[in-house]
Amino acid sequence: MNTNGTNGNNGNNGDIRIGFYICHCGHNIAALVDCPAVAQYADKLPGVVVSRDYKYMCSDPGQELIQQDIREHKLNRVVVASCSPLLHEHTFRDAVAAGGLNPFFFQMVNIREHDSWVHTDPAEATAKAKSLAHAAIRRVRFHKALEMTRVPIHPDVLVVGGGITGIHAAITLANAGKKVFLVEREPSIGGHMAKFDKTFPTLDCAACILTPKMSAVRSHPNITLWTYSEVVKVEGYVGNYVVTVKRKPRYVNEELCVGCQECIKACIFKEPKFPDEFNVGLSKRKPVYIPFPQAVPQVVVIDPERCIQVKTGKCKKTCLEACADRQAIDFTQKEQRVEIKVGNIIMATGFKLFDAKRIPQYGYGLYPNVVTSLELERLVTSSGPTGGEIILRDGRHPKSVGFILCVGSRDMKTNRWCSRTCCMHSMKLAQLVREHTHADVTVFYLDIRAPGKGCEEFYDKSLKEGIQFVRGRVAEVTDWALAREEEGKLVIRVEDTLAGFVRRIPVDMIVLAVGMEPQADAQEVRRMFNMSCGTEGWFLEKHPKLAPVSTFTDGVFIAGCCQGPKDIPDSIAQAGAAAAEALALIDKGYIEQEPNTAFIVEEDCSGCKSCVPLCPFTAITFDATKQKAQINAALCKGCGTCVAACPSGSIKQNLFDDEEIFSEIEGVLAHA
Amino acid sequence: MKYSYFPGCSLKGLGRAYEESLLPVMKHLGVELVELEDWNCCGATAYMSVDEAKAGVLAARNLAIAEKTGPQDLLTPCSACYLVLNKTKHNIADFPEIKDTVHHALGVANLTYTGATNVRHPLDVLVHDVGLDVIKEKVVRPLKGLKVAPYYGCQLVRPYATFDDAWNPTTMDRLLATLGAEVVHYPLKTKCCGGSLTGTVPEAGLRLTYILLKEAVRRGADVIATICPLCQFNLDAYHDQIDRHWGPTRIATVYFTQLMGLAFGLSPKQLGLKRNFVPMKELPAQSATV
Amino acid sequence: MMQIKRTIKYEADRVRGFSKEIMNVSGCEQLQSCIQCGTCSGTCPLSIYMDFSPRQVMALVRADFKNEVLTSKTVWLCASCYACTVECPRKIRITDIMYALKQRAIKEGIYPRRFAIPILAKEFSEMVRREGRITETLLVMRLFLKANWRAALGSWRLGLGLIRTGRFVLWQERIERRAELTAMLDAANRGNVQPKEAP
Amino acid sequence: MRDTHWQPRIVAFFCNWCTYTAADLAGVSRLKYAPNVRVIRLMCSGRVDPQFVLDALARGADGVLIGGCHPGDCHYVDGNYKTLRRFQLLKRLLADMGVEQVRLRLEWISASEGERVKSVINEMVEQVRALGPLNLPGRFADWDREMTELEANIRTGEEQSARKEPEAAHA
Repeated sequence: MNTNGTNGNNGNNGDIRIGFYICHCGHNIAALVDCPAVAQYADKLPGVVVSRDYKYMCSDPGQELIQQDIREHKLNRVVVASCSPLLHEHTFRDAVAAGGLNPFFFQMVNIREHDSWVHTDPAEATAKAKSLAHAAIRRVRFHKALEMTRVPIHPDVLVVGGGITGIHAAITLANAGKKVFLVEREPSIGGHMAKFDKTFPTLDCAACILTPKMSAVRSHPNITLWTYSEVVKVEGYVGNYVVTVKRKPRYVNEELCVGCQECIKACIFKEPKFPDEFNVGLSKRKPVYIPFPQAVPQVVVIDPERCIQVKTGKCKKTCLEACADRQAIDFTQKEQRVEIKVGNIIMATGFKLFDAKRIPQYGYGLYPNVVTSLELERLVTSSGPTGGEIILRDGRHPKSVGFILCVGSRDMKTNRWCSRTCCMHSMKLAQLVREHTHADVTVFYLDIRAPGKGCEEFYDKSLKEGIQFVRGRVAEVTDWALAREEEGKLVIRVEDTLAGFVRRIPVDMIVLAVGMEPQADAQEVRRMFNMSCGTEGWFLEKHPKLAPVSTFTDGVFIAGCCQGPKDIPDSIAQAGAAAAEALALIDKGYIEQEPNTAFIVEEDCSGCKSCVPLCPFTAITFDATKQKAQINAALCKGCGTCVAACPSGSIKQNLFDDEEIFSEIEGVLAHA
Repeated sequence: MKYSYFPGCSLKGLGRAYEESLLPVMKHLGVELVELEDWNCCGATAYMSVDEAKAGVLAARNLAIAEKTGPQDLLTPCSACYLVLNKTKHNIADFPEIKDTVHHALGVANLTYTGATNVRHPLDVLVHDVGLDVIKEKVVRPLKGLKVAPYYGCQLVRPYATFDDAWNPTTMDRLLATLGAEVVHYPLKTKCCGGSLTGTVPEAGLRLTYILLKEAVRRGADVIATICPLCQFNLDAYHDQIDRHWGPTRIATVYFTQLMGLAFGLSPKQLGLKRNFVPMKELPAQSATV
Repeated sequence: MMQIKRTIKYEADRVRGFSKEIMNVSGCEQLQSCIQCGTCSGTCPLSIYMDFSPRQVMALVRADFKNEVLTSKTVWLCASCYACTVECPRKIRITDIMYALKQRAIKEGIYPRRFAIPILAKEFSEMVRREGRITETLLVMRLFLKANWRAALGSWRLGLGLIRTGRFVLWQERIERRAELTAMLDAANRGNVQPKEAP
Repeated sequence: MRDTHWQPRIVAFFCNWCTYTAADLAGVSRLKYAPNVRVIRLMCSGRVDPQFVLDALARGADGVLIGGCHPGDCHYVDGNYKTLRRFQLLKRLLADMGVEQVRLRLEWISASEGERVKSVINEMVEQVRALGPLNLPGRFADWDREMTELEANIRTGEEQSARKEPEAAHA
């Protein structure tokens, strides 16, 4: 508590001296709210000593104004009417503290998001600003000097998702000496990037840049890697989370398996029979398999849905024989649940690709030579199912290929958003197709979006390599010919909007640039981690500009495509940002929390116990000897439910006490 | 089972074979149809081109008469009528100015509209209310070996139908399979037949008809099954001109109700099959089974 | 000599407020969000005969080029198959916009002359107004007389076929309460802003 | 500033995590809605003491809107369920007092539903406007007056009956 001179007179019984400031926010507020009029109105309210309007209160001179007034006018309360407290409350609290006053002798009035931006009539908006200001001026009188509570932070970090984003975040933290748990749902880390051949706009090999990072995860002493595992429960609170991870049985002891793959050869299924997930079904695998050659960990996995031993217990177990004395295969493995303690969590759960079957007119699933961009990616890759040869389903090489963009993007009937990467991704694939097959390539686009570094240049390169660009959203793909050159081909019908007529373009292969969607279980996941999702289902950042990797829950960060579609460089940048945010908290050692906890006025407590079961955090206990309830401030999260419920009014809440709220109610109704 | 029945002008004129087959088939399945008294033209696409408000009034008169007739759903076999009546229902619900005009005009004739009547197509009713299992029981002459291209046209599935997909509907496919027919993969099933343009701008309209016929033939169909009187007329009546322009594409186009009648063992005469320009070939199994 | 034509448009060629008027028609509001992707033209079975593609019509309406739109054949070639409406990624009811434009063209009497489609629309609505029902064969005969009597001669084979199959109807279908219907349509006239009959 | 014609005044209690954030989003999205609502921020809708609602109405509010997270989404696990329970009781209490149903409204609005903030506020303002002023302070005054009159009547009655027959005096 700051007690210097008269400013230290913080009690209610003393002389209340309020400074009121209204911010123009440039034109954002002043265009609709008559700021000088509000300042004049406030000036006449009881307790107000200074009342001013100013262009930008959050600027240095604005903050300086407050501090100067605190000193000169001996203010002991400050009210600022400006934007949302969720944006700048801490800014002004700091300013008040710098002026020598306890930062909680401050109240903020939201007249931008809740007033000037949402109304149209200047008189009404000004009236609303006055009444909100009036409420704050009444309320601030009851404010008390408080201190931020400090919660120590557990130094370990959990990273959820082992794609390039999660990998980068984990390595960054581990390199800084922090212990990291990296949890991945699939049997290997690598995510979508591991399936790519090359990356735009540099055309460097995806595997060459990703694989070393994957190995680094495996070998880093500070990283505990759990693949084939999922988070199933998150408990605890900021800085001290208790997370339960489900480890699915892979029927192989990860410590013992050396990845020799003898068991795969020995499996009683002589031929691979089941669709291979990594090659998006373009090749087959056995029940015992390694996801892909560079998989990390280099450990086989047994598919319980396909393995005869797991399903029926009646197999010759030739795999066991092949493994011999290493004894890595273990059919007795059961699902495990492991509990870990971490201080921070980074969510890097990625995205899901749009299901092209949802747009039936493009014929995916109907015409075999209509493929998705990811399928083509596997065909182009030298390690892919065709060894890098781009072939049609009948083995022929395509002479003409069409790329349809915005499949499941920018479409109100499926997904409204732009998936951001498909233009560049398609151009990259188009160039590779040209290079591999010399086929005619036509790209059908709505708008080419190439704003990234080196991307416009890449577009230019595509044009120079003879790739045709037709601006128009393809209406349909058909297999009926109306002209001789269309016989036996897939025909694209589209309006060439730049040429101004409808065209029919026959091709051998069609590539659908499918967009990105939130993961199917995004809603369950965000509930588990106490986050929010935007309307479209992506995880919601705390602020779109100022806090892009933070969430509304302290210590939980988001990075990569789980927050919205983005390319590899942006995902990695966010991974680094999230890691840095976590590091900042860890190295500080504590999180500051709003001192909005509840406490009990013992002499008023009747010992009725009605509050005890209400607390979801078990912060309230009953002291049998005193016959009074007690609140553990460290556990209290400040929701105030018990305050509202106490029949004797003996529970109070800092920052949101009854008298503060009542005075606010009175205030908002005092002015029309 | 009971429905109100709005035949529409076509079923009394060019499309009379549709009514001639629909009525006995419905009767055979125990479905009672009550024809609206003094129904008027729905307005079709033509009236909507002239005056939206009056087009709404025209359709709403029928809907009001249907409400007076009874609480049952209103059955209309013509796609244009189906679209216009449903569109009018939507417009009255969505747009106050249309609602006001319609109520005002109905008031002149002491009619009221509350929006209570559902407008349904026989295809929807047969498959979803009567049920394929019931229909299957009635099949005495399965259409074995008959390759049918299911053709839905535009206005039944677009944009108001809720009972099937707008791009790839399958209701008729399932119905035809139940009758024992072989359903040909016919991705043109919701393409436009040309509508009234076959008469007004034949070079444009008939080309669309031609593509439909040509592809049905190419895909090995023996017959095209349709659900709309205008589609049937376009696909059936212009073979002369189409053949002259683009080459021969002889294939018969019949109403799905005619195929149902045949499978139920009703006589072809009773089903209006003689009204086709291009007659349907004899059923392969027909002589064998009976 | 080579014929050349100037196609530049000046501000004076625009009829300010036209786009607003069309977007104010029930169901046409979404036109604002058109991104000119061409799905409508690509899906349209008749766009290949149009002087402006449906996408261009959307652009012209939005930019207030009223005369260009209303004199174009595009709106009249629309067969109301609703493919564009169902497929539009911005949920624009293109078919309804076409109707709004047709109504406007008839109201202002500036549709293309001797073009069969608007004539059909007018003949159709007059027969409905008079009789309450349509008799297709009679309607088509009237249309041929007004639009293109030569075509009628060319269709004699079709007519014979209809007679042979018993589909050639020469008696007019009509409803009983014709006066009631006319009164209702007149009421709609008074109740709303109504177009004067086209010349 | 006060207009000659009456404008409804609605006090809103929004939880910090969902509905208040949604209202911020409505602002950032520049959605336009009726200016008749005054928002008071609380950490959780579970903090809404029934007394807050009664106090707001007693001080002249024409309606009260409570906004919280969707069930299952509460930042404090289940605070909003407790709100729901209190809301049900309050509704009954207000009904007994003759306060119309629509004057008290509970809405679950998540942080992403800025559009919903707009539609709920607009709808509620229109409903309350249609009802007219609640004027609970005025009604209190009326009730007070009635009570005073009643008491006076009883007193005079008692005095009169005390003079006549003591047992027939109760109101």
